[in-house]
Amino acid sequence: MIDKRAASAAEVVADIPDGSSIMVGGFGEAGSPVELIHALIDQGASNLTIISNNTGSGEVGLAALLKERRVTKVICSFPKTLNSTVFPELYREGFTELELVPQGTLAERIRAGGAGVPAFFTPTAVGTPLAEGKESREFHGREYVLEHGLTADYALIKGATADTHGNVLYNKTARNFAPIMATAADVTIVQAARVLEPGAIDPETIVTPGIFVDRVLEVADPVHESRLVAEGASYP
Amino acid sequence: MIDKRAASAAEVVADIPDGSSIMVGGFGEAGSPVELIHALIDQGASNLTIISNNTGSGEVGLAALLKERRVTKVICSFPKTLNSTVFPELYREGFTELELVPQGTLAERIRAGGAGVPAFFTPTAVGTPLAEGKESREFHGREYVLEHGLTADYALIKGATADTHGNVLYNKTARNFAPIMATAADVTIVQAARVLEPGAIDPETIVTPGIFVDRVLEVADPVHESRLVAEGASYP
Amino acid sequence: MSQATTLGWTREQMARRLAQDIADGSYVNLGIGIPELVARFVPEGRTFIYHTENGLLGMGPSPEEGAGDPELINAGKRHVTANAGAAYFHHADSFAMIRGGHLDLSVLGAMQVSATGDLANWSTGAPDAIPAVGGAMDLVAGVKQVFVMTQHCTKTGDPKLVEACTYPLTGRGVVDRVYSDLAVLDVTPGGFRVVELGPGVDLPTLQERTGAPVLPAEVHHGGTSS
Amino acid sequence: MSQATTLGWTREQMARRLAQDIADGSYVNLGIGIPELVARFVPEGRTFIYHTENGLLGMGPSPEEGAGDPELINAGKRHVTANAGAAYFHHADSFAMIRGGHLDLSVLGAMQVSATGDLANWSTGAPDAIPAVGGAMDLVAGVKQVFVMTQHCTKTGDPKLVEACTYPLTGRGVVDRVYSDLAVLDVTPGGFRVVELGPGVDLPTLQERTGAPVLPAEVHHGGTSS
Repeated sequence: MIDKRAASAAEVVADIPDGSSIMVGGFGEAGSPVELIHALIDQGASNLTIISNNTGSGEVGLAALLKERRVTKVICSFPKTLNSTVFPELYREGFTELELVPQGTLAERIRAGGAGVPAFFTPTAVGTPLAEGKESREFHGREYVLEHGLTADYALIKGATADTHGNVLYNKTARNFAPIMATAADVTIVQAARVLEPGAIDPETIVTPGIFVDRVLEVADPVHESRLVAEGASYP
Repeated sequence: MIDKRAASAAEVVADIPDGSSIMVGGFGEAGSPVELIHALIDQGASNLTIISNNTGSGEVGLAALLKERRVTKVICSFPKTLNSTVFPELYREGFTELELVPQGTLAERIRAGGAGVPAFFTPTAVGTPLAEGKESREFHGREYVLEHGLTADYALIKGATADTHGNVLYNKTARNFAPIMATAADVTIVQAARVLEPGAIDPETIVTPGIFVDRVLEVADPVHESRLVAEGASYP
Repeated sequence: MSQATTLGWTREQMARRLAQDIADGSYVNLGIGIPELVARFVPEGRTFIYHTENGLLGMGPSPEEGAGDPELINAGKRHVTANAGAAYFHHADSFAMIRGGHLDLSVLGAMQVSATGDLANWSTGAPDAIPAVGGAMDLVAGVKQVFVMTQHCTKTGDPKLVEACTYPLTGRGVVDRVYSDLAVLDVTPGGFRVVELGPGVDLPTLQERTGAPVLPAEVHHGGTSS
Repeated sequence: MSQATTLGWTREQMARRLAQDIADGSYVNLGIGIPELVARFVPEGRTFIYHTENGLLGMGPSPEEGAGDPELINAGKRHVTANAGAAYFHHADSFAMIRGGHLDLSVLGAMQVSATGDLANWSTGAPDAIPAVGGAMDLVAGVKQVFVMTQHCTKTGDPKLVEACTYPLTGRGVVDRVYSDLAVLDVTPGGFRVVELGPGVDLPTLQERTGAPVLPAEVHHGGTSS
């Protein structure tokens, strides 16, 4: 019998070692797996590389992980947002390195990593500083730059509904990077508000098939990052 | 107001010129847009390049289009199937050229074409005759071959349910190549058993967003190729 | 220069003017900031379908105060709604739409636009700045038409339309047309060419505030009616 | 050679033997033909999830006669069913699972397997043949483990396990293990090594019918109970 449910947030992140690369879903707060990130803070792993579109806001979730000085590198398209002060300080201090990637190239690199494609050509960033030093080539009279697939040791993502086989549905624009990150990590860990029995989800509607998911944790009533930030909360 | 519905099968394929490249959805009979193909037979365009996983069976649908000597090239992974006699004859005669592509490479080339990726590296076919003459390169100690994105002038695909904005749902394994072909053709033409008003389909479940679809034709009760073949039918 | 504040179009007039140039049924991505105003001025009888790169086609207006869903936001992280006919998708699919040339129009802000259509809109290159690029480089590289909507000059009066950008580029030769408070200008092989001058703006005034030669056009002189 | 028909395993026994080597919870793609038999012999207490490259994970057995849906088929174009927990997806996503190394096991038929793990199973290279490759090259390039399930020799008695394939390759160095009617053999850096001999098969007999050296193994001798 296949049952990917985990009993606790602590259990689900217990084996993540220092030095891991971790993809973290979310675009702004939408889709940010705050409970999994907080479990990772409690767990203690450090020297992490985080692959995520943003760097969190306030002092909860991803920003709190950074504030604990546990992240030495971020691969990211937009590391500054409203209420984002933690990353800028660590970046200026030189503690956290930044690899800046155009958002669509970040998405395509993750998708390629999950699909067994080691490298591809893209028109994005040609002629800009972000293409400097990269191989380029002309196809059909236009210049393209070579970009590489991106994989990670772990992915932490937030779904809306899952089943015990690891099939996942998302809520609206909280979907964003999660489905592709699930394909590109060795171990994909999902928090979902509901975890159902196999067959409860219409197979035509599944966004992330269970083959990409290793562990599922039910978090029935997840926090909203913006509400925590508005309340001035900090973690831990 | 956006309404992509067409009034008739004749109208929906009327502008396809001789020499067009056309992606045709389907894996075996599942997802084969037989009514659209028959309309194309009636319309008369010739010297076509067909991109499709198979070459049809019996003397209906894709096989009938071939039999009418309207297809001078096929790009395909598996051009012979049970009850497939038309293509083998045209191929041996030298009338229809074949570009044989591994199935996953065909899918990825179409997906790349639709996603603005002109070329990518893949491990598939390395060391085989299908990689001969192609550029190869080592990444992380393994050899990969360079493959190119594939686009077409038209795509003919079969959905289950659509709406007037061109959003499409599919039925089971009839989905196969249709969603990626819809992204890779200049003009995508969909036949669907039901065409609804916008909002009738849950936006979380849409497989092909309307941006990829140009024309939608309601074909309420589509034929099944295997039944036509069993009956010995031929078209026209 | 003392009349600068009364010359040309307001932001709303710029948005209205730009909206007139968008065909019915277009798929449009509006950048964060001024470009978002365009959605308020859709011409009678036309429908535009809005794409937001964080995974929604068919984006609708902001919800009532307090009715927002933290998981239904736009690229600027603001609460939005979904119209009938909308679709959600993941980021790779969203940027396949962008990079694959499926969107008809991208409207973006600018720090600088060059006479050859180079765009700089993501970084001043200041050494202490936190670099952040988002999806702008993908949009200009992939979308069929790129319109820039911007004040003609910076707050300190420097021209934003220049011979060559001094800020780091977002894309090279990507801008098709500029909608500023002073004029609508096409980027042509010969450089900037006037399509329309704003109310009270004449060619010498426009040239004075532009950092590259401006070619005249046979166009009617005047703003939009409003 | 007169006892050839009584030596070794039947097809069903081969399938049962192979199924014993698949871990509980594995994601498996079974090739068309003999490999499909494996699904009939899932060991007690284990669950395998079957992938079919035409867009279904969680494929179930064939439906009752006459109950098939022409739009629910496997890669062999035969009617199948979907189990609870199944998911449908498109071809690019399906081959992302394959190429990206997400499937645990691919079981394929073979025309030839070389001592270095090369596989030939799609073409005899005959000049009048219609070339057709399907998804085999993707499966062997991407899936974590590749098992070949085949008769040890061709119908005319030629060995299928050879020093070097003479037919066009499906993949180079891709086969991990071979399940034939005569033996289970690993492909090792030293060549074919016996894991288990079929009932009534001894090493000299196996060697005689194999076109490359066969290394012995310390294994129990005998078939499965059935």
